[in-house]
This record gives sequence, C-alpha cells and structure tokens, in this order.
Amino acid sequence: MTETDLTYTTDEMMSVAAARALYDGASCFVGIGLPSTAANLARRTHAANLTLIYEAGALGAKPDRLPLSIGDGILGETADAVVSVPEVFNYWLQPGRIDVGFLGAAQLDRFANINTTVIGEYASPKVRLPGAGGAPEIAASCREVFVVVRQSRRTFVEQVDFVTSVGYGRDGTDRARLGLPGAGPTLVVTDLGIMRPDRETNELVLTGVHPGVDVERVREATGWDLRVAPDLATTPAPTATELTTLRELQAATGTDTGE
Amino acid sequence: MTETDLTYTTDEMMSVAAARALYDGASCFVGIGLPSTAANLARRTHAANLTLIYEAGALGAKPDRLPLSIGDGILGETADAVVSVPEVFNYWLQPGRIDVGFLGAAQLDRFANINTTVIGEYASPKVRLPGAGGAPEIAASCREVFVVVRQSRRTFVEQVDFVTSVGYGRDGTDRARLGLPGAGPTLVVTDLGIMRPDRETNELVLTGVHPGVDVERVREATGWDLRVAPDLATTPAPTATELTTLRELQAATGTDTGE
Amino acid sequence: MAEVVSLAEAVRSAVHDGDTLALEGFTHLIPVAAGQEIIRQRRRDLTLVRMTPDIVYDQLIGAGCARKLIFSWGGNPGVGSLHRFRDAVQNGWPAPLEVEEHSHAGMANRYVAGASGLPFAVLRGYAGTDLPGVTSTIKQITCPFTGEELAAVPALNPDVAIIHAQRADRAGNVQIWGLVGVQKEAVLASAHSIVTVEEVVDELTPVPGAIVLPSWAVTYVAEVPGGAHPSYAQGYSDRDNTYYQAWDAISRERDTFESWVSREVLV
Amino acid sequence: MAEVVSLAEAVRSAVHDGDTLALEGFTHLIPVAAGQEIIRQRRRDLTLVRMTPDIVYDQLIGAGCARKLIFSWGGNPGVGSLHRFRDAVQNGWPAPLEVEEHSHAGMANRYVAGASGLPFAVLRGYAGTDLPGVTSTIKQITCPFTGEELAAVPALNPDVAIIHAQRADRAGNVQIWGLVGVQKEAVLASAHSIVTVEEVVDELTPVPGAIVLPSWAVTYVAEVPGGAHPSYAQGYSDRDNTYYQAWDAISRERDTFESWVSREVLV
Repeated sequence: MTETDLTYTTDEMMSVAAARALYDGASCFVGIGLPSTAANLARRTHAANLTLIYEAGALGAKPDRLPLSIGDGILGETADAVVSVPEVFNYWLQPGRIDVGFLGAAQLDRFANINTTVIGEYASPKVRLPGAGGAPEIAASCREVFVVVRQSRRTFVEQVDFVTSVGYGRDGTDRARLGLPGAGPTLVVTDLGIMRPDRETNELVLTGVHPGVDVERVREATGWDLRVAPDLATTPAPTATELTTLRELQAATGTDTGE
Repeated sequence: MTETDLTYTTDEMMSVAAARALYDGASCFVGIGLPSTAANLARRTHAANLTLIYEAGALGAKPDRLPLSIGDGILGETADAVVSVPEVFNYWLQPGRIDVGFLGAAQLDRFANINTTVIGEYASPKVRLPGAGGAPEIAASCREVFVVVRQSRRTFVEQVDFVTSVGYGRDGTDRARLGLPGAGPTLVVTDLGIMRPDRETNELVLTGVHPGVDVERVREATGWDLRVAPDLATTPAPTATELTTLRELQAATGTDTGE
Repeated sequence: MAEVVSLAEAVRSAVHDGDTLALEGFTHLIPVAAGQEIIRQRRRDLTLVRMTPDIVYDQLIGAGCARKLIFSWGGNPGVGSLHRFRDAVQNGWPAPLEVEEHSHAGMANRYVAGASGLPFAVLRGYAGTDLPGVTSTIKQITCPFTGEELAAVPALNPDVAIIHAQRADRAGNVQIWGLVGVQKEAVLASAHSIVTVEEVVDELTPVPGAIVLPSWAVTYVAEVPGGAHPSYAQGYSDRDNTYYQAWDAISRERDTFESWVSREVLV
Repeated sequence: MAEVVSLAEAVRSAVHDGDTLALEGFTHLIPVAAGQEIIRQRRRDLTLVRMTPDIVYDQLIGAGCARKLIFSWGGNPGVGSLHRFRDAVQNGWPAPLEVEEHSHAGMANRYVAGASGLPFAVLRGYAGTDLPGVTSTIKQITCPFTGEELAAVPALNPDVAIIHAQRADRAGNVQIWGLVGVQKEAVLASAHSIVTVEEVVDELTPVPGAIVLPSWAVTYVAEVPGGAHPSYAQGYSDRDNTYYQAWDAISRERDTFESWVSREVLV
C-alpha cells in the first residue's frame, strides 16, 4: 500500500468540505461538476446511503467514477430507477421530496442568490452564460441547498447581475414572502472557506476557513463587506481516506469535469 | 372443415355490424364488452391494421381472445407499447390522436348523449350505475364516436337522466358551442339496426335495419318519435367468415363479457 | 426508507379511522388482501379513493368501513354492478355513502397533481356533461396565453396509498411490471404508503416494462403472496374470473354478504 | 404510420425554412447527424427548441440556420461554453439570435403540455427569479381551489421533432432505452417527427427500461448508425468525450468553425 500524499490542493479541500456536509441517508439533487464530485465523494466515505438524483432521469445513481455529463450512461445503468426528465422535475423535485440540492454558480451574492444566465445587461450581455438549467426549481424546492463554488471577487458579488435561482432574494427577505417550499441555501463551500446565512438577515457570513487561509484572504475574494462569525472555525484538513477516495474517483474518471 | 351455422343471434348481428364500421388503419379507443368484441372482430376480419387502445395502458393490443376486463393481462402482453393510465388519457386520448372512440351506454337519447351514471335523480337514484369511467373524454376527444348498445325503450330515451358523456347535448347544438375537438357520435349500432345523426339537427335517425327487423319494431324499442331515413338500408347478414371469426373469438374467451 | 413488515403491522401503523385511503390497481395488481386486513382491523369512517372501485371496495363498503367514495367507475369488471356499493348509495346500508365522482381522466390527473406537489391539474374534460353540476371539485380555468376555458380538478393527496406489486428487495425498493395503472402516482401523491408484494427478493433483476419505486418513496412493504387475488399479478398469477362471477351472488343480498365477511375475513 | 426513408429524404420532406424544430436528447441519444443534415440542406430562419442545446445547436447557429433559440441550458457539457451561441447572442454573428429562455422544469412542462394537447402547463417555478422579467412566456396563474399563485408556461408544439433512438422495426415502431429524457414528449408535442435509429430490425425484442413510440405517432424513421455521435447510444456506442473537448477549439473562432463546416458537413 502506498502512503497517501497528504499535500492537497484548494480544490481538493473544497470538494472534501462539501462532501462532509452531506449526511448519510439524505437524498441529493446533484448538479454536474463540483457538486457531483463532492456528492460522489460523500457516498464513498461517510454517507454510503446517500441517494444521488441527476436531472437526466437517474434516481439513486451509484457511479463508480465521476459522471462526465449530466446524462452519462453510468448514471442510468447504476440507478435504482430511471425516469423521464419531466418526471424528475414534476414527481420528484417539485413536491419537496429531495433533502439537499447541490448547486454551482457563476455569480453568487450576499443573499446567496445565484446567477448562471448573463454577466452584464441581459439584452446586451458581456458574457452569455449557459442559463438556468434545473437550478431555479432545485433552489426553490429542495429542503435545503448547498452551493459549491470557487471564490473570487468576480464570482462573489454584492448583487448578482441576474437572479437565475433565488437564495434569499435581493434584500434577503424574499423567500418567506414567495412561499418557496425549501429553506434555501444553508451552506456555501468554496476553496477558501465556508459561509452560512445569518439566522436573522440571511446575509452570508463566513463561518469557517480552510487550513492556511486567513480571513483577510477570504474578504479580498469577496465583492461585499463580508461579515465573519465570532466563532470562526477552521476546517479540518482532508484525511488520508478522503484524499485517497477523491483521487481514486478522479483517476477512474480520467478527466476532471466542469459544467 | 365443418360448415358454419349461418343462423345468427341478434347480438351476433350487432357485433358484426359494429365491426364493419371500423376501417383498416384506424386507431380505436375501446370500451370493454360489446365495443371490445366488435373491435377485435374487425381486427380479425377486414381491418388487420386496426390499432386497439385500452384505457388500462395498452396501445396497439392484439389479443387472440376477448379480454375479460379492461386490464386483462393479454392486452399488455400483446401491445406495441404499455403506458401508465395518466399517459393514456393525457398523451394519447386528449390531444385528439385517436380516430374512433367505441362506447357502450346504459341510456342513450335522441341527441346521442350517453348516461352511465344514474337512473332517476342523482341525489336519490333508482339505479346507481358504474359511472363515467373514460367515456366523457373519449366522447369529447376522439375524431368520431361509435356507440354499440342493445335497443329497448328503457335504454333509448327521449332525454337521458344524466349526461355522463356528451353526444350533441340536450338540444343537439352543444358540441360546436363547447368547442369539443371530436365530431361526436357518428354511428349507433344496436341489435335491431343502425342510427346516424341528422346532418342538420344531430338527431339520431334510423338509417338501417338488420335483416328480419321492421321499422315498427325499432320504433317500439325507442323512447322517442324515431325518424327514419328515406333511403333506409337493410344490413347485409353476417357472412360465414364473420360468424366463424366471432364464434372462435368467443370460444377462445370461454365466457361472454359485459361491462 | 421503506420498512419491511407484516401486512397486519403495516395497516395497524399506517391506517387510522377517518383517513383517506387509495387502494389502487387497474384490474391488474389490486391490493385485495390489504383491503380485507382493513376490514379485519375494523377501521371506520374512511374516505376511499380509487379510479375503478371493484369488489374489494364493495367489501369495504359493505363491511361499514367507508364514509365517502371518490371514484370514476365502480363496477364488477366483466360481470356487472357492485351490489354493496349500490345498497349504500340507494339505501344507506350499512351506512350512508357520500360519493364524489369524476371521469377517469379527471381522477388520473388529480393523482398526477398530487404526485407533483401541485394543488390542481388542468385537463380537457367534463365540458357539456352533468358531472360539474354534481361534483364540486370540478371547476373551470382560463389559459393565461390563449384565453381558452379548460377544466381544473384539485390534487388528490390521500393519507395512505396501498398497492400490490410483484417484488421488492430487502431495502424496500419496489418493482412493478405489466399494466402499471396509476399506482406510482397514487403512492407519490400520498403521505404514506403500503406496498404488498408477491415476494421479497435479494435483488431486483431487470424486467422489460418494469418500473421501480425507490425505497425512500415507500413507507411499508409487506410480503403477501397472492395478495392481489382474485385480480392477477403478471408473472405470478392469473385472474380468477370465477371469483368475480361468484361475488355477484355473494354480494347481492345483505345476509349472504355478512356471512361471507364473518367466514372469510373476520377470522 | 411512420415511413422508413433516408435521413436526407426525411429532412427534405419534413423540415422547411422558418420551421420550429426540436432536436431533443439529454446528453444521451442526441440527433447530431440529423442536425448536420439540416445544415447541409441549408435550412434558414429556424426556431430551435431544446432543453440542453449543445454542440449540434452550436453548429446550427454558427452555420446560420437559426433565427431564435428556445432553451433552458446551453453549454458544452463537461467542457464549458458554446462559442458560436455566445457569438450570436453577444455579437449577432452570423445573424442575430433571439433567445427565449426557461428553466428545465419549465421547458419539460411546456413539452408535456404540448404532448397532452393542452395550451399551457402549471408548475411551481420561477418565483423570485429574474426570468419572468425577460421571458414573456412565463405568467402567473391562480389555483381555483386554494387561491395559490403558480407559474404557467405555454405548450411547445414544434413543427418537427427530431430524435435519435436505438432501434425501429420495419413498421416504424421505435424503441428507446437508457436515459430517455424528454424525447417522447417532444415527438408527441410536434406536428411531425423524424427518428434516426442505430438500426432497423425485424422485431423489437423487449429490453428492460425501454419505451416504445408506436409507428402511428412517428412521421419518418431513418437508419443512421452512429447518428448520435459524439453523444452515445446505450447498447451501441460510448460517448466521445474527446470530441466535446475538441469542439471547444474548433468553435472558438469564426474561421476555424467555418472551415470545419465546409470540411465536415457541407460535403
């Protein structure tokens, strides 16, 4: 047995921290890319009974490598049940059956609203992004939402240019007013640390930093005046098991995936 | 080869006449009982490419005997496709994809409205009948509707006690006003003869009598002042092939079926 | 995750007096044994939901379990009428039975709305019929794009759905094939569910035409071989057509029915 | 009944300038060959509909076939952006591209409504997002029973749906298995349809998880082995992930794209 190299990248720390947030027995609606990496890592470490749901129609997928796309054949082949795309959204997501929606973001703001539509003006965008996909209803209907995204000033902005998926709305109070069934984003995991919404205002607050990251570095990568929790935690470094499992998953896949 | 007994019952004449009305290549939404007998007879005589659709979820059923119920196993086992009950109604019936809806009736009136709900007052019925089943939407959405029913004054009434499924409405003019997609009942086949709606008024008019039946007998079995077409036809008697096929179907079934 | 328990235990835990129940099955896979267990446990005041109430509902009604029936076609398929149902509606015996009746299309869509977490469904239906006049759960709705008028029906969300299926694995994943009816929708529309199965197996080998209800969408699984009798379970049993015919005689009179219940169910 | 013809003939007969087309496929079974045949036949002014426009739509847009895109997620899955789509939206090259964008749930329900012969669908969606502000085909509707506000979206009814499937029989019945996406709904929602298949066989032997589109619901079937490449056809081929990566470089600049079209498609 070779010894695991315990040196890890910030992306590895992010995936490990995101995976840890998933609890055993949960059902998780998984976006491709970083969320899928984290969810599959969780299933292979502490959460063997995690039910992975992919929007292409796989309920309870058990891939032995990372899927390369949202409709990778391995998802259907290993699933408990394969259903049509309308059924995924109507029978499984919409009624609030799914515990955790696991999303990425191109922009994320102070109130955890997500933009994956455009940078700039909608009518004449600076950058046209892929669009909504399943995210608006995942964000609305899952019991809670985890967001995993690399942190930078370009991504973490005061106000998203476009609300593709609602976190807590433009002023943090929309969710209750809209009667959205799920609790919304309860956790944001980045390559630098961990944020959670303030219980009162729903503003994202830094509640944890990864080992070797100081608060100043996180604030520099955040486009608003980031509040820091009084009991700021430091994320435990990835364990050998976590790193080995993550690296094996990625090796089995052959290539890293990005949405 | 034994010679076919060409003596036939009025029920046999009715099934044969109803079967003849179905044209090859049509899709037919089939009620159990008399409609199913006629439709299966048609498929085994002149209309080999008749697509039989049963509401339990069988599209293109090809039973080699008469199904004993609307969800008889033989329907699913021989079908081109098996779908859920919601899908039958939403994806296949509702959009108007089906050529012919083939229905029975407990009461039928002058304007071909069908009652299968109650005899007497709804709140305190003399006879509580099975209810609507698939019929209201079959009657509304199929391109046309054929009704097959044994004729008597009890069944052929001036006004049905309850409109379960619309023919042409209480005064014969409802169908257009309601914007129903299908043309409605274009043919009624009984054990005595054949009725079709008048082109102008939509009132059912006797257009044919079966061999040996005179008009007076049909009028006696009709609860309204039945009009008779000037060019009244006499139905050709069942052929040896028709009778043999019908009897073989019923023999294979072991028992006759009524809804 | 579904718990694998005995039928008696499943009914005891999940079904309460006053509940709304949907025992679904469209000729195929009718959960008859479960219905008779409910009679045996003497549940009362039930609202029974089903597209095609047949003899198991006749039995529940005759045994005095039901207060209300929500349905679209009630009969003894291939034979004729349901005498206990008729007696309850026409004569209030053994108790008055409230009825709320729809068409199949309406009922199917009510389950779909229930399974989808929507308060209502839209369909082209009922227009020109007398059903909206007697059923308050049929309304009109206007398309916000075309102005067209359509029918709206409210979601069905029973307290408990009960179905019969061919197999489950030990984790409680349920596999159903053949004519699957509206059973998936009934289970997903309901707060809780009981699935009786022909057998519990180690692994659900794939079967053409099969659907799977994942364990986490099911409350209880109970192994009840033949639990659909006299209906059939494709791959396991054939329909007992004689029983349906015999039911006509048994159910026609109150006393023959009552002695049947005492003899065959309440034992 | 479906006619079995060549792909060129199917496109020639069914697809006209100005049509609304849905080439559907959710990562699996994407009808790429059919899309390239449309480029080859130089159709123009098309409204392209798809939940997940990927590289075949990038190709159609870059080749100047499209006037409008109705979609919910447009990207090169697993790789990144669609450069031709971006160039059309951001710079109007080779022609301005109107966009009408929804969420997946909205698009799926628009197809469901289309397949169901309804003018609209109802869902819990879009609330609080900026999408209703930029997409006029999202409205509100009130539940006539509960008073709840929900989203309404209009039916999609394309002129032609184009999908790829594993097999058809000679009568034109189509069999699809694996992740089946929204393909059935797209075909049933459309006035006409073209299904390319890996092979035409004498008989469709049952396959677990397979659905069948009956011949009478399909317009044209064309045998095009590998017609989903670079996507995959379960049971026939694997996804060509390298091609998706290569597309990023080919499509990034207008001239490399144009030489690719000349070389690989317009031949």
